[in-house]
Amino acid sequence: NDNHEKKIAILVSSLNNPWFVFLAESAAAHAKSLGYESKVFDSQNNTAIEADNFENAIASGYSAILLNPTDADGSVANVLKAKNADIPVFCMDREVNSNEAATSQILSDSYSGCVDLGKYFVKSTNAVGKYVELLGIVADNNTWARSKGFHSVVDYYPGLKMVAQQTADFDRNKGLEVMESILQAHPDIDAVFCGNDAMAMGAYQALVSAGKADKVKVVGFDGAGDAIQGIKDGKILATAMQFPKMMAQTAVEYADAYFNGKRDFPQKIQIGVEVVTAANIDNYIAYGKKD
Amino acid sequence: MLQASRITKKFAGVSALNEVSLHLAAGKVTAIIGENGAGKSTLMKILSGVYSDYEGDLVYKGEVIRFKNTRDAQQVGIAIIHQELNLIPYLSITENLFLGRELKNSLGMLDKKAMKIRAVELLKKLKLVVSPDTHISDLKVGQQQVVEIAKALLYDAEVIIMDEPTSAISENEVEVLHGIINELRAENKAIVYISHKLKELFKIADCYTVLRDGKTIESGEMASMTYDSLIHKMVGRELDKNLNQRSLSTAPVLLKVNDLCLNKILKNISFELKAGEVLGVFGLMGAGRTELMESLMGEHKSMQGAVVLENQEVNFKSPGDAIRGGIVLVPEDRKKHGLVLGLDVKTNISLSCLKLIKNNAGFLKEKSEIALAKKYITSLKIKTPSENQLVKNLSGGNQQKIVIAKCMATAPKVLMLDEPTRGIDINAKTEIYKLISELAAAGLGIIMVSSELPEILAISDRVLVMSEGRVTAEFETIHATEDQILKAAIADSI
Amino acid sequence: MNIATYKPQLVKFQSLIALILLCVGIALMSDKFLTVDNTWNVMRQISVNICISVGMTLIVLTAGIDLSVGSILALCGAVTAGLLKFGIEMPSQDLFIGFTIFGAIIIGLAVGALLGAFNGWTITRFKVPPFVATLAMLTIARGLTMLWTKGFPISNLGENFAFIGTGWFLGIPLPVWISGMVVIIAVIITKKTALGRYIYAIGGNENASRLSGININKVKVIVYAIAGGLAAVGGVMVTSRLDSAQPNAGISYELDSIAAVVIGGTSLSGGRGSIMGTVLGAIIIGVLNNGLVLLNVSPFWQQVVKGGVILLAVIIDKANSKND
Amino acid sequence: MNIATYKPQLVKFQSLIALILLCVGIALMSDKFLTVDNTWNVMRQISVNICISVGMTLIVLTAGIDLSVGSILALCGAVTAGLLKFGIEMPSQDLFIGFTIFGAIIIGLAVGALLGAFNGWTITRFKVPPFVATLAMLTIARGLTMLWTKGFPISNLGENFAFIGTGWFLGIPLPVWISGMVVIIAVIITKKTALGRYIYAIGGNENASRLSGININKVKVIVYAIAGGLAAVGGVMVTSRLDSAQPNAGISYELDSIAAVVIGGTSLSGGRGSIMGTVLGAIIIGVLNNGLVLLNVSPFWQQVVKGGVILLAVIIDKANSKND
Ligand SMILES: Nc1ncnc2c1ncn2[C@@H]1O[C@H](COP(=O)(O)OP(=O)(O)OP(=O)(O)O)[C@@H](O)[C@H]1O
Ligand SMILES: Nc1ncnc2c1ncn2[C@@H]1O[C@H](COP(=O)(O)OP(=O)(O)OP(=O)(O)O)[C@@H](O)[C@H]1O
Ligand SMILES: O[C@@H]1[C@H](O)[C@H](O)CO[C@H]1O
Ligand SMILES: [Mg+2]
Ligand SMILES: [Mg+2]
Repeated sequence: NDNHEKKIAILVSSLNNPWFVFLAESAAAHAKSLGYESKVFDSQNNTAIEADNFENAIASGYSAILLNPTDADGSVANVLKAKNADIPVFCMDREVNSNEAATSQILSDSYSGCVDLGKYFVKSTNAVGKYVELLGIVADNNTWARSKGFHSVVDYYPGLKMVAQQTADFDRNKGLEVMESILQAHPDIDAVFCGNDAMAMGAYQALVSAGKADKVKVVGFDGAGDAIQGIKDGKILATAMQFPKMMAQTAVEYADAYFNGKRDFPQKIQIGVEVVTAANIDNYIAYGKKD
Repeated sequence: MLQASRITKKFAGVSALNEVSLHLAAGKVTAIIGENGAGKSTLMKILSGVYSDYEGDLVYKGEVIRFKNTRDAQQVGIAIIHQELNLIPYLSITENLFLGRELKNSLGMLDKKAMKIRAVELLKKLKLVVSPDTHISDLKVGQQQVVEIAKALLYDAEVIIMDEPTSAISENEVEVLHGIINELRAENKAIVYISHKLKELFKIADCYTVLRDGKTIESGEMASMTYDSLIHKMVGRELDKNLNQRSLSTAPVLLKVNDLCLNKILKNISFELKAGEVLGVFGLMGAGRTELMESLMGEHKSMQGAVVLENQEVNFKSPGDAIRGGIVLVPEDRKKHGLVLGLDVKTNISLSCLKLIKNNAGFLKEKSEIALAKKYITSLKIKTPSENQLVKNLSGGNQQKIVIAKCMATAPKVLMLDEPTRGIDINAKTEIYKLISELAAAGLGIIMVSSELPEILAISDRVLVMSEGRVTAEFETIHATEDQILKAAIADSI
Repeated sequence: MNIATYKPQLVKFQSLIALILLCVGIALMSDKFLTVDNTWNVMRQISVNICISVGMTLIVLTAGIDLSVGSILALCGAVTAGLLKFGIEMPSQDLFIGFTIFGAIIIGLAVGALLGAFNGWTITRFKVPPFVATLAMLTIARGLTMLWTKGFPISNLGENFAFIGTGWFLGIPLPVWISGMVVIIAVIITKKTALGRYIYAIGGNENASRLSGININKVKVIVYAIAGGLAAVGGVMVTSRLDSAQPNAGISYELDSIAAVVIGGTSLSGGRGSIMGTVLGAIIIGVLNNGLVLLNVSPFWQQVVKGGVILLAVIIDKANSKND
Repeated sequence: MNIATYKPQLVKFQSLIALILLCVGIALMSDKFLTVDNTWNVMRQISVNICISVGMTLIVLTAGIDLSVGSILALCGAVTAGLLKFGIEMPSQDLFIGFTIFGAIIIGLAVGALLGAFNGWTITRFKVPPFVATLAMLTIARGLTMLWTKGFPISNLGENFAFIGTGWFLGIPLPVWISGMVVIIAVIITKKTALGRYIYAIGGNENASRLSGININKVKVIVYAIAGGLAAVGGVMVTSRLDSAQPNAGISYELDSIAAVVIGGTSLSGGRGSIMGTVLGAIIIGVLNNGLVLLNVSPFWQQVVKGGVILLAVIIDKANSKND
């Protein structure tokens, strides 16, 4: 076994978000357990920096790239660069819009996850009430995948009225501040849908300050530790669990298989996103299922 | 050639000019005379297009004109040497000379060669021996002033205004400048000459106009004037010229400097200063006087030698140390080193002695501060609308007085003044001399650097002459002659 | 003469005009704006920026700048949260040190002041331009935050700690008390103490200040340390409000805070400006953020409108102060 | 006098020392660093920053600053990409205008220059401090980018367009050609033209420059327009390289570019500095980023090390130039 001669590059879109830190660490840990040296590259949410990272990774002789792309379209050119250098690329969590570029893509299906979340939202609100949506970074694909998945269900119910749609940049502090201001304009809302758990936690805190925490249902996305705890404590209504660890491990295993000669990988596999609520919370921990 | 009639100019709260009229004739040098703050510079700024909002008319070659900006004035042939240096510190001499009127080649690119050639010519004419590639920031103030003069001479202007062109230069350069003015006069240019060195005026001016408090007092032929009548018109009363007589024989030595060296600039300087004594330090430009003052202030870490103050060796590491130790300096360049121009009068005066106006809790007492400021405004006759006026709005001479006030407020034992009367009117000068004498009489030791020999002779008890970083002679003033001093000041004589 | 005397008051008045126009505009469009609740809301939201911007004002008055405030905020928040939650464990020594809320905060603030002082030290000792020195610190402190938190938030810090950011006292939110105190102290420093005088003097003319006997280096180190400490205060407040120290807290806060300083009329070249101006600047930005959400302006348009209003506010300000 | 004359050369020499030390250090630790491939790699990576930083240098020389370059880059990239891909449709007029690559780029650059000129206009006409004017533009241009792209990237712009960012010519990557040309033109402007002279003069002493008859406002508007245009050039290059216009492109590029300017020895207070210094500064930053990756430094430590090295580079620089 000559694993120690192969190095794996792990490129994540951003390390300024614990979710991606977890994804990267899971990949690095699994690579290590299989005997590979690996290195994490931070693309800082910037496709151009991702391009630099690709070049640098290629130049420094990495044998495979595990990619969490900054952008579905923008990253295609980067992936192709690796392909041309005969380096396999395995996408994690987010996809690139090309069927020829990456060797395989192991994806989290934000859209269908939010469809499920939307259904649960409708059920638990009995399809009536006013709600607020907090969007993530507006230039991020996931922001819109989630928003659209959610609305693809919820918009069928005229009883559910969205009174405000604002961005809080996937950030807990902005979630808090934006929610505080929204509550001034709409003190009588019934629910909040947030594009990730950080914003959900921030929104929840705004509701606490306003004394409305028990009247307003908060829904997030990610399965972050704070949200899992929040569901246990009855603070958060629901979140959508993604499985970063599973995606990362699968990607590492694919790379391992690639090194061992395998070439026929599924172009895409979707790792399901599961709705987590008080009813099934005991099956989950932060960013995954209880073993 | 150029006529100003009934010009009125107001600044926020101050009326700088009030129906002032002025007539400039071709082939004549017109002196504008007046105390600090009389409005001389303001009038010149109007003539040269700096200020375009004023009342009254300018008539140039028979036509009423109003310049929108300095470029307009330049284009019709009015050049000005501003009182305050207006040079770009990080550009070279050549670059400054041609600023805004660069020579270009056929490609529209700068013709650096041609410009350099002209610059060399001009510098030669003005006897400034530095490379035209030297950055302005590397020049001494005096040299910068020569560059300003060169700038005004670069193009054939019809009217050339010189607002205190000699305030920072030494006798030799003044001679050169006067030579050039004589040439210009011969070429039938109209020249305005402003200076507080009245002797110069008698030498070079044909006509005069006296301003006082923003009003025209009188105009006439210089030949018909005497020194005293001029001063009388300027000040509006007789000058009090009595200087205190002091006797120093018994006074203790206050400051003793032994073998002070600084890099290659100062070489083994030793001297003593007694309490109550005024020590004049004379030298030509670049003799090292400024460096000596700065070294005593703790500004130069690489200084060597011993400084003994009141029988105790002191080792000042910073001006703060020096001030606490009782030595204070009125620096040569008030704008750069003396004042915080954007702050008001009272703040500048109290800056070095805030501990005097603190209450027990450590807070500054506004009342004490105002009182302090008022005290000096009165005693130094500082012309300012109030202690709250920003220093940058004061006339140059009054700014200088603020620096002196700041230094005095620290109650020093040794007061050093580097060219303290630069740009100061005759009246204020006399006041400052008086002040120096009073301070000396009160037991202070005073070191006064000056490039004006008469001034040195008038008020110092002893004269130290420096040349190329060395002390070349020391005289009791009463035994000194101008000749001896000058001889010692010239480098080659060592 | 009168005008000269009354100038300081006039200047404040001008920023006020912009603020009042803004408030009137928003109030006309939303009846939720001018309510007591919303006022406290805005005040609470800007209290972090006010703390940071007060420190920034002092620095800018000396003609410096501090880009590291956001990172220092994050690091100090994380340090406080980490000490509070986990204490310090040294398994090799079999040692565990727990921290009270007070202790954890004090250490957080000390770290902030220290990093600030370090900024001041590199700037004065090695003559590194403040922009570069604090840019380096921006990166360093963010890296340290990541290392300390390992990239994950430190949450659930307990109700008592959360009280700092969420509690009320005498009908006023605690963060408003804190930022209010900071402002009062800073106003006193700038107006009534020698330190304040020196800050203005250094910014106005550093050479003249040194010759006047001011210890420039000392003043600068103090000022940068104060700014670091105030960023840490902001860090503690944010952490407490969110009940969580976020490793990415404070990103780009330096821009918000410099904006508050400059909108408030303090000149970036130093020597001119005031704490109260900065407070007005911060309020203008806070009101704007709040108003845009209240009016449910779409996120895309929000940025365009926000930029436009800031520009207008400053233009109004300038137009009114043209006379001097 | 000799010292004065030789100063400019010395200054460049100092930044070079820092760069050489850095390169030697990295080369000792990684044999991949000093390869031809990696050199082009680094050069291509910094070419966008070089374009932006050249414009920034001109602005900083006038004692201004431009925070909006990153947003302008994003907007102009998006405008070019949008025109190229979709043209302009006006359904109401039954009108469709298609664009060639050349046409789309020209309009992209024009938009950049125009927004830059707008910056210059607010700064000169209304005396808005550059920091605020361009901060407002930072927000406005980002908002406009969002509105134009609706928040989505514009991708697949065709091979010919992609060639600009990815192609080679005479063995040198095209972006390096482009940034090289920009640098050469800028050096000529600063050294050989009256405009360049005025830029230095204004930054050195604005008042004296006005008294010398220089039309300050005109020069400033031109300079800000150039900077906007160069940001647009960067936008076109990034867009072409990624074959996609990203709505969030260029975020925080202003910091990188000001860092290059200042590390390169240009004073933020204006009047002193050089284009070549900035190029050195950009190379130092680029080499650092590249080296940290080659040396396998972990991302969190990278930030700490990066900050530390930048600080050191500037300290070395200052230590060597202390004599003047
Ligand atoms: N920008 C300004 N704002 C307010 N007041 C001003 C301004 N410029 C000049 N003044 C005032 O106008 C008056 C005339 O000043 P000016 O500079 O013309 O005097 P001056 O005769 O040149 O004096 P000096 O001999 O000291 O140079 C003074 O009282 C001065 O304080
Ligand atoms: N920054 C500098 N670098 C090199 N030499 C300098 C520098 N500053 C001053 N010198 C030299 O030091 C000497 C003394 O200068 P200094 O300014 O002390 O002269 P001064 O007697 O005060 O003349 P001035 O009338 O110009 O003030 C001169 O020979 C000058 O050239
Ligand atoms: O899943 C991740 C996280 O939810 C993050 O908060 C935003 O980007 C997504 O890809
Ligand atoms: Mg004058
Ligand atoms: Mg001197």
